[in-house]
Amino acid sequence: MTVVQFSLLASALFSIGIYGVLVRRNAIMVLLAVELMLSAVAVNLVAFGAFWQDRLASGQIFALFVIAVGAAEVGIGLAIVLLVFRNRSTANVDELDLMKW
Amino acid sequence: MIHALNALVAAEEAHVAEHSDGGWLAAGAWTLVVVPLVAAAIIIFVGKRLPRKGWELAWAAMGYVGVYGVALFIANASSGIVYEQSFEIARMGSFAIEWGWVVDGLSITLYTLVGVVGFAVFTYAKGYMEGEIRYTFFFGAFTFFAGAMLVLVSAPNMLQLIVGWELVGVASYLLIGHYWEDKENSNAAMKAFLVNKVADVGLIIGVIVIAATVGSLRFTDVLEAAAVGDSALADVAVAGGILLFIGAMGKSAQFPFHVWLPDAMAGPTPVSSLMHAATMVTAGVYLVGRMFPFYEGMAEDVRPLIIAVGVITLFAMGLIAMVQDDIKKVLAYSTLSQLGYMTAAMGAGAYTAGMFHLFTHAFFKGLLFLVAGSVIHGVHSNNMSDMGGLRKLMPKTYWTWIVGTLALMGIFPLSGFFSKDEILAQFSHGGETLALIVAVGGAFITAFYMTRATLLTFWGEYKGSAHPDESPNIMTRPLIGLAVLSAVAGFANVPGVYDGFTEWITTRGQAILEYHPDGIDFGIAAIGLAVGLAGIYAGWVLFSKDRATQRERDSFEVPVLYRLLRNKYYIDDLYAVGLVNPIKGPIARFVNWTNQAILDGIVNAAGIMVKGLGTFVYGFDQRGLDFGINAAGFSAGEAGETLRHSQTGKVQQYAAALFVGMALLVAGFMIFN
Amino acid sequence: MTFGDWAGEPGNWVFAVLAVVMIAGALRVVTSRNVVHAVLFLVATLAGSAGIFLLLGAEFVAWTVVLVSIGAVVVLFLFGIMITRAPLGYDTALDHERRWPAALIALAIFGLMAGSVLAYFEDIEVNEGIVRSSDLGTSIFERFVIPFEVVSFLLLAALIGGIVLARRDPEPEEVEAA
Amino acid sequence: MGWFDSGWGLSLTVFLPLVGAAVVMLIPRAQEQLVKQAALAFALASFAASVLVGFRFDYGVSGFQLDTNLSWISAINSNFHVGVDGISLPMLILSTLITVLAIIYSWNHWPEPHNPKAFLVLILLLATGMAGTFVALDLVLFFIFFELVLLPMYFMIGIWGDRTRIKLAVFNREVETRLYAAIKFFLFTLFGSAFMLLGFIALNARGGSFDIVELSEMGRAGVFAGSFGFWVFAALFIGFAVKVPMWPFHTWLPDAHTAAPTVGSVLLAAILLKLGSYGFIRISLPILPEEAQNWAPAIAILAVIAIIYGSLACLAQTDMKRLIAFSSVGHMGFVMLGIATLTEVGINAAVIGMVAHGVITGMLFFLAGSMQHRYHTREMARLGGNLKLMPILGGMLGFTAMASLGLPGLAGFWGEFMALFGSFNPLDGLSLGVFRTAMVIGAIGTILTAGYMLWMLQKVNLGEPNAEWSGKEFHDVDRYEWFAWAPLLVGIVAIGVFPKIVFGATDGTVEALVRTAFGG
Amino acid sequence: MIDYHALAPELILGGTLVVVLVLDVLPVPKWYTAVAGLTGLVAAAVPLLSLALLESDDRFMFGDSYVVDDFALVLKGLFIVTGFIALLLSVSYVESDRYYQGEFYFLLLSSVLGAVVMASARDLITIFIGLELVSAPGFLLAGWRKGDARSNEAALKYFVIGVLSAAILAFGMSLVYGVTGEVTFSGIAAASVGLSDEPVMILAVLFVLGGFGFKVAAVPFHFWAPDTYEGAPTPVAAYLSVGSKAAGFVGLLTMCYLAFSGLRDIWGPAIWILAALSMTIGNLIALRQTNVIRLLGYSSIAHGGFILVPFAMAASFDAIELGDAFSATVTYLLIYAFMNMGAFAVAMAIARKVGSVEMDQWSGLFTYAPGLATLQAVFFFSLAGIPPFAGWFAKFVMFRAVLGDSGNTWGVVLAVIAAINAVVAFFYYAKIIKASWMDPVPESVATQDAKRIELAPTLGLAMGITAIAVVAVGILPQLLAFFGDAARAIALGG
Repeated sequence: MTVVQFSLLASALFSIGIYGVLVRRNAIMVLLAVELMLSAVAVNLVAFGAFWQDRLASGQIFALFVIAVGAAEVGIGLAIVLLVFRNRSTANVDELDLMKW
Repeated sequence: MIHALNALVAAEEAHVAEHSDGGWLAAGAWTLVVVPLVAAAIIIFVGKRLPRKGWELAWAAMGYVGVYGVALFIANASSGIVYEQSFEIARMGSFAIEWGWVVDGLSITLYTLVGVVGFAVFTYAKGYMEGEIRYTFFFGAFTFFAGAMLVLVSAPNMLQLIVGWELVGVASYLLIGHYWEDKENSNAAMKAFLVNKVADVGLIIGVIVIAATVGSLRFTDVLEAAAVGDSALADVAVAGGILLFIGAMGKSAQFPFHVWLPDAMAGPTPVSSLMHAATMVTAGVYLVGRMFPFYEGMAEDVRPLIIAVGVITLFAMGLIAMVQDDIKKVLAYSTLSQLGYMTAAMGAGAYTAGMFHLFTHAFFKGLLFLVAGSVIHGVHSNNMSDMGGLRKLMPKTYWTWIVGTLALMGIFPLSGFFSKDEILAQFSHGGETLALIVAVGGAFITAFYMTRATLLTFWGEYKGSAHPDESPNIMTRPLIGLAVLSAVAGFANVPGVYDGFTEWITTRGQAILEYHPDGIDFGIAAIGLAVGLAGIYAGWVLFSKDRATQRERDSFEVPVLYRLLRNKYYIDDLYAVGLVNPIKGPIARFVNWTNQAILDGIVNAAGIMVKGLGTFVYGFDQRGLDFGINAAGFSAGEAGETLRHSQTGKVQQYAAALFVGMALLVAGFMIFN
Repeated sequence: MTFGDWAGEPGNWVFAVLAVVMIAGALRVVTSRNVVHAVLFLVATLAGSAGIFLLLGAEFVAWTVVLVSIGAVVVLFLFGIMITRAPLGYDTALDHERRWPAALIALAIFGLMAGSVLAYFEDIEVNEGIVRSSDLGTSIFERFVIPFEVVSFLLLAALIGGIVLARRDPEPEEVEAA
Repeated sequence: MGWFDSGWGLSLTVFLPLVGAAVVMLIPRAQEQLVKQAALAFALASFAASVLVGFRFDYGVSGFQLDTNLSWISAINSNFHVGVDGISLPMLILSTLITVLAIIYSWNHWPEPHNPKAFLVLILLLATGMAGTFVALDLVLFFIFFELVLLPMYFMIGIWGDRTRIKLAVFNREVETRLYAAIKFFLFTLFGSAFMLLGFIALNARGGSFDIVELSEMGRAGVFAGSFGFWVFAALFIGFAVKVPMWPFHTWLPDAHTAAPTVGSVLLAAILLKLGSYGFIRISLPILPEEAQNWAPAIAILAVIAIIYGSLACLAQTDMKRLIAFSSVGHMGFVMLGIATLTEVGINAAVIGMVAHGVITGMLFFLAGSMQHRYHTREMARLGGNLKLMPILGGMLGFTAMASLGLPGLAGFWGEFMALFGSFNPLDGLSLGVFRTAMVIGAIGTILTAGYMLWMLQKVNLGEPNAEWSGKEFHDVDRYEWFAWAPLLVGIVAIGVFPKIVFGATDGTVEALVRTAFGG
Repeated sequence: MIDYHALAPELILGGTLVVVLVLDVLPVPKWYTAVAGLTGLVAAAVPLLSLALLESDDRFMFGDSYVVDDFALVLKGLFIVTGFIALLLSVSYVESDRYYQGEFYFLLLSSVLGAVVMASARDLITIFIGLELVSAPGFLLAGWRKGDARSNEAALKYFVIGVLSAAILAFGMSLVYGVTGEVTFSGIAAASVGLSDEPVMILAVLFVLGGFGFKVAAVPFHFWAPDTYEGAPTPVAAYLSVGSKAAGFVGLLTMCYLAFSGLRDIWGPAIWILAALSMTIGNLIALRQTNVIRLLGYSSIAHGGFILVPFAMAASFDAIELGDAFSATVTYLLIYAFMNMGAFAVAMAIARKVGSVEMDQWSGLFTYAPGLATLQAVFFFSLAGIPPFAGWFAKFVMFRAVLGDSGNTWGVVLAVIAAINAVVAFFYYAKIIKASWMDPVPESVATQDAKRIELAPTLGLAMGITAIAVVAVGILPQLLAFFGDAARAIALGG
């Protein structure tokens, strides 16, 4: 196993996440894509951690924190989506254009 | 010329050494300047509360100047005097700016002239100005006028000269424009000021050129440098000389700067009188006289120019005087012509003759103007076509006029004869044949137009509507006084007989290197007298018959020449059309336009550009890819709202921009690093 | 390193399978026209990543992913979908019309990342880690105690804030001007 | 008086108005009389302090006096270093004097919308900025004071300024004059001072100090020579040239002067413009002497263009204030010409020109303001015959106009004459051709100056009054106006007759400046 | 052994969070929570002082991953002051119970806590988590006006862009970790020497930069800012534009100077570009704004650009110049914090009076509320950098730092761009001032009513504190320059 293959996998996941963020209209779908990106980061971190044989396991710990942060973000995101939905009856991000010039 | 005159230097130096230092009288001569100026200030501020509305103060001040001048004259008549005192009013390193007064033959002559003629004029003015508007202010300004002239005359340095020079100008502006309710009068005042100002530029630059080269503003230093042949000064001598002379041309109204003087008749007549006699127009001649050793030595190359200007002026202006209807204008052009004599004389190296003519001219021209004023006072018109027959109605006025006229014509034994003759003799001696011929012709013209004016004014039938009467004593007495002086002043300098004036006027800090005739050149004198008489005869022939209208009376009329003369050779029009109007009109407007439209336009356009850029960037910022794609013309569907909603969301645009920015940065760095 | 070397290592085959599953899942997550399906594909991808972690010897992380991401986050997503009444069936309007620019951007970034990573790491081997859970604990509580505490505040804040925002207020509040 | 000489004197002069502003702010708006009295008291105190500075000043010494140097911003090595020398002293006294006069004049001349409290606070702030600029010997301090004057003036123009609408070139819309003028004034000056600041910082980067005295010594030693110096001079040039203003950076001036309320115009013309030319003398010349010599011909050319351009533009004006404003462009051209000669005579001329222009143009704006106050118009076409309706006011106008056109014997003459004098013999090494041509053109400019001034007088003062004023009562110069104007009128005569009032202070300093900076 | 003195501010803030939550559920008046929060902030500032005054040594903890030095203390002070003022603003804003006061304060304080942690964080994990704690409550607070669709929208936009940048940042950090094998900054610095030509390092550094760039709203990562500020409750906008932004700068500063000290060739030019873009685009767009809050949003983008300027030339700086750049940035941040908080405060106050943040509604403010108009002028001119208000000094040190000692051409170019931008910026600040000082009162504003509306004392206090700070620092910049100077040591010691 080479470190680069994990990193390439992470890059692919991350890029797919980017695509998802850019094309999805539904806010929840956007969140899904973000989740993909974060998991890509986690893959990277763990792979690098293994690569460096880090005694402090910084990579894994970082990955754990990223996962935790991801969870928190999803919680926050869904709350906001709900809020928007309650007021606007839609969860589509492209319909947010109250503040345009 | 310098070499020719070097021989005279020794003798002249001995002469210079004789003079006295003047004592307390010279040391106190500063009061000559200060008294009129202070009096003027007092009159302007509180004159109205004085019993005679300020006139008394003005009169007293002029009296003081006159008495003081005469006293200086008498006290030093025998020995001559050179006294100079300066006080520093500013200093820049080694370069001092000073204020002071000079008392020598030249300046005392002018003090006396200003004082005596001024005193007469001020006395007269009391009667003349009675009941006129701004009476008090008039005397304030008038006193200031005289004071300013005295500042000029008393100047031991060129800067003070400039100060007096311009103050005279502004005083004349105030006086000429005295009746400023009429636009014509204020125009005349402006014209006087501006024409002078143009010439002053020459003076100022000339002074700068000379003073900066010599390192001092004092006349004595400059003349000293000129005398020892300072090489730096020699380099700029001609330029400096011409520039100074341009200044002199302005004040002394030499062609082509003469245009202001006839218009200056817009002022009250006493003003004209003083202006033409002792103050203002004499300043130019005075300056050339003051700088005479310079013109005679280092800057001698300027002399032909001076002669030429003088000669042109004396002849051309005399011609115009022949066709004037306004009596004051006749006198005005006559003054121009006489100033031409003086200038030409200076140019020809005849310092004494020129100054002597200035001296005599002051009396009879002052007189003539006062007489004209007296006439105008009675007739309420300036035009000779409204006069005639006043000989009987105003006898004192008439007889004094005759004295003045004959003096002006140069009829023996009146003063004009001697001074004019001396100039002619100097031309003759100096080999200035052309100048001599023109000057003689000028004498004929002078006699002619004065005869014309005399006949039209005092002879024949009265044609006006007012009821003229002899003027009050307060006006006629000064006339008589001046008439006496005009009659006898010529005897102050009769070559070979009595050369007191020569002695006097050449008593200076610097030697005056000129030729002094040993006696009267009778040949020249005879020609002069004959020409004068011929002029009188010609005038008599043409104008003795009382004609009804002006046109008929000008029966010598030669159509083209007449129109040319009536229009003053179109010089005024030329200035107006060629210079003043374009500058005031299109050029000024163009400059203003460049300011408003171009410079401001650039500024405003920059503002608009920034704002426009703001709009554009904001549009791109807010609509991101859509905006970019639409702007680039790739838009597939209908532009507008629908596109915005369906194609991409705002948040995603933000995100896209974020990633695009990221990607570009990264790629850029990878490529360029 | 030749393909043979690579193929000779069993872990690589495991990796290959997991990678294919993950990428396929991820692609379906972002392209699926059915929201519920998209969430399920996310589960697949996350599970794949757990597999990768196991492969790398990061057991604790792997099970955390299963518990937290798959167990909690995905459920949250499903709740969210249901509450916002997202269309449960196929929905063609799920995406924007402009996919190609997005794909281009994603591809470009992938290219940059892949290229630079390849250029640097080339074919350096990576081995199964030696980290045990107890090591993790020690490390967290000795070295990374501050982020740990901070994350707890983060979760608390997310919880409290989420509740406030998501709860339905008794009556519509007055809209106050800025 | 030791305490006074060791910095307190200058500090009092500079900061008393600031204290005054604070005090005035605390007085309730309703107590108008008290507000005015307090403002006047502080302005007078500041003026008194500056006069005392003048008495304590040793005119035989060329260095900085009554100075102090306290740590201010040690992080950037910038100090509260103030002091006066012969160049700054006249400007300092002039600025405090004009402030006092402005407040006196304001006593009963309130532009709309009234509010004396705010107005006086602004004047006092302005006073601090002006006085401070003239005593600052630290670049940062200088910059602060230099900028400090912007805000009050901005508000003064913007709030109390002219409300007529003008159409803007290029912009396709109309806007109130005051708004356009205020922002234009500010943006121009800010633009200039931003570059000036860059220049200051560059000097500090190279010289390691913000102290003008130290930097001057380094400048003489050639520390800032070469292209570095060129660019720094360019940056400073933009800053100062905008403020002077030199052609073609002058376009803010006519608008600002015209739109400002009377007192604002007076302060602008009398003091604010001088900050720029003072900056040249105080900073650009001594610190960058070599570059000053390289730039001098360009400055001279621009100065001469300004003289002619300003005068010609004057001839096309119909608005009296705007005419006076444009005349400032020309007059400051003479000041800059004097500076460009880099000679003792020229720089002396510049300083006296600054003082004289301050006194004269200040007075002209006072008069124009008072006329507007009475006639409610500035259109010269409508104003004719003023001398008849108000002889004293008209007389003063005539007098001041004469002073403005450079009549010898009055203050305006010296600046013009000596500047021309200086440019005949500029510093050795400067192009004689350029400077002598400049001298001739400048001298011709004086004719145009006389032309438009007389023309203005003719239109405004002379002739019969316009029919529209018949039957209207015009009160001639009132008490407050007398108080406010008399010092200026006296000053015009005094400086004109006895220029040593100014030269006596400046000469030694200028001589030292020229000698040390240019060896001339 | 944990150094409790060094951690005291964090501990006190954490305690305060708990107290606020507890008070919120107890049956006591809601304003108790605010008082508790304010008290907690003040209390947290006390150990800062004691640390600064009593202890001269820097404290390194947790394997150098958490450091309390002068830099950290100064920045912590900044965050606490910002939090204090934001809280003051909030008190008057969230008066009604509907606003969930307790929770609001809790979130605000936790964000402050995150920022305080960031100031000391010296490893990737801590700084990432700290940044998330700063951001996450921000997402929530932005949507706090639940009934207002704009507020919802602001929250959603902020959130989406926020998590994206978090992902980018995390990915960048993962690459850094991958290349160096270290998470502490000192370790990364040691391991990354000579790697500045590696594409992967470029990618990593720029991703990290991008992540923080979002936080500081640098162009092109700025898009969320104006929308969010406009929609979010104003105190939140104020906090986001200052506290959260400053946190981003702290991250950027420490990462760049400490972790990437050997990679200046990468981040220096990148920041040059970001700075130039942010200044120019922020200012240009701000020109077109009519909504004051939105305008402040763009203006804060431009200020972000100005703050970045001193970094930009880091690649060519020597140690002393680096120190100058560092202290310039910190000084700018400190001054910016006061003036921008003040500007938001005064905007809130005026909005309370006239009921709008549209510029034309503010017209004629001077005639009926001269005090507010004066304060407004003070803050906005300070933002424009006009002496004697503090803003000038911020710009001054910025210019000074970028020009450096040598006057590098690119530095001069950037300085000129900054100078022109400073002029452009004045235009839009002046536009607001013009409206409220020079324009007539619009008919829609009832001045009598406006006069009668009382402002909350807390709002007054906030304006007072900031105004005094802005004027005092403007006249005696040394007051703040001292702190900036103190912070420079970090760049020198590295």
